Amino acid sequence: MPTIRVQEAPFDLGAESAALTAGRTDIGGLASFVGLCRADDGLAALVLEHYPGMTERALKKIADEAWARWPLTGCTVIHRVGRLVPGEPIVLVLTASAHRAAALEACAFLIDWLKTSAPFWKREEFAGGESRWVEAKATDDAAAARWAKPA
Amino acid sequence: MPTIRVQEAPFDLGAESAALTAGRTDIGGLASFVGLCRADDGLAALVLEHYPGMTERALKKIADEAWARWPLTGCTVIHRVGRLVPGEPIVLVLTASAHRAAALEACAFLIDWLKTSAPFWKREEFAGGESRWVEAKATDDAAAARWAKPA
Amino acid sequence: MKILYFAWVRQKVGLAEEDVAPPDSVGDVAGLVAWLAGRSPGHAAAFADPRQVRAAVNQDFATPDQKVAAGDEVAFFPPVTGG
Amino acid sequence: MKILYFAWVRQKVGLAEEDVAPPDSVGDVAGLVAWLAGRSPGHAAAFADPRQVRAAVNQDFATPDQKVAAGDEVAFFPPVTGG
Repeated sequence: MPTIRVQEAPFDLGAESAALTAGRTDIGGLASFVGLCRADDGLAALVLEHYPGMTERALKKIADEAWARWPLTGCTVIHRVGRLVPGEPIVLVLTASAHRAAALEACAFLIDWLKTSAPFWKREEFAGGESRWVEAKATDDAAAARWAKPA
Repeated sequence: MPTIRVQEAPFDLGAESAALTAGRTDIGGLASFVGLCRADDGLAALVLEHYPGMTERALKKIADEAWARWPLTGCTVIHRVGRLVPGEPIVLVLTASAHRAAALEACAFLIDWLKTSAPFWKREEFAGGESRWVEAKATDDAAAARWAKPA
Repeated sequence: MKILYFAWVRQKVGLAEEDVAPPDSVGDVAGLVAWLAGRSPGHAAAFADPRQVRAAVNQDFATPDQKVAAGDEVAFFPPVTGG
Repeated sequence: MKILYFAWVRQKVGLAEEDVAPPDSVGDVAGLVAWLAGRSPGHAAAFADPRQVRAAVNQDFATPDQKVAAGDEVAFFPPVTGG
């Protein structure tokens, strides 16, 4: 069953990976993706807002879908909220499976889908004090859409 | 420039990730794949053999190709050799980029290509004392071939 | 009916949440948006272009024709930008 | 010429490496395979089906028509199974 967390605290990729694989001998591949805050255009911080309750439900729904589509033995999704400075990790997706293709595909699916379907909003704060809400990207919709199942 | 290592010792995903991202604020995505030894069919151990010199060259060539094809800011490939028991990690691929698609694609490319183009040979040892060389898989060739550039 | 606002929708409305009792004629998300837009200049600014605003009813994404009723939790926010 | 063997090719030949001096008539990988196969029953067994054996010349993968010469390092092994 997937593990979902929304938290202000940082996460530890090594510890989360170890938790998924500890004591197991049926995992052939462990894929991960960590999204980090970049210092583009003088960015001083990202402030992430979420919808408590709905956000966790949405993450669980997406993770449950990955769990149903690929033969996973483990899946962890952690998304941070609050104020993050450049260099800090924002999101972790971790997938384990007997075979590498399932782990890699489920990991890519989850991060693409998170971008378009999980209720988080990013506000950028700049060194000059200016601030603006990040706009949703059409390229993210396209990345998520490629995972849509054929009708 | 990619980091390549062939070693008997285990590797530490958390430490290798930290090494790629430490002090940087230009990385938006960090993708990783860890291949582990599974206990299929009563497997007691995998013994990995390599071709010292050529193996490192082959890994470097594959990593350099990924470096040229995707805008990576970091790339680490570590492949273990020697005797590994089920549950132990065998191979690590780690890719960092400003954008997630480049990191995810380069990571998948590297592990697919390693399977078919890096001089490693796996021998399986079973609980009963029996032992056999793993045969190359057509599915691995197909996975690597999908990365071939159009002519 | 409990209404929640997030991100710039919250900032324009000037409230994170409010309890409202729309008239019986408000039966779906689109009707609720039109009614809420009349409550204050901030509400009007937030809903000035309804295509820029997404909705959820009882914590599930909702389309403009989704029914709403007393007791529902309805949220309005911009397109999501997580990940 | 230095010859290296890996995995089951090594086990069948019974050697990890050997120095050889093939006659001038041996000019490419295919010719070298045919000549090595005559050196012992182990060599013959290793090269019984040359399609199962891959080669590298001076640490680059090589095809059967790749030229070989004195001083080269030539390796024979099964299809790789890393990763």
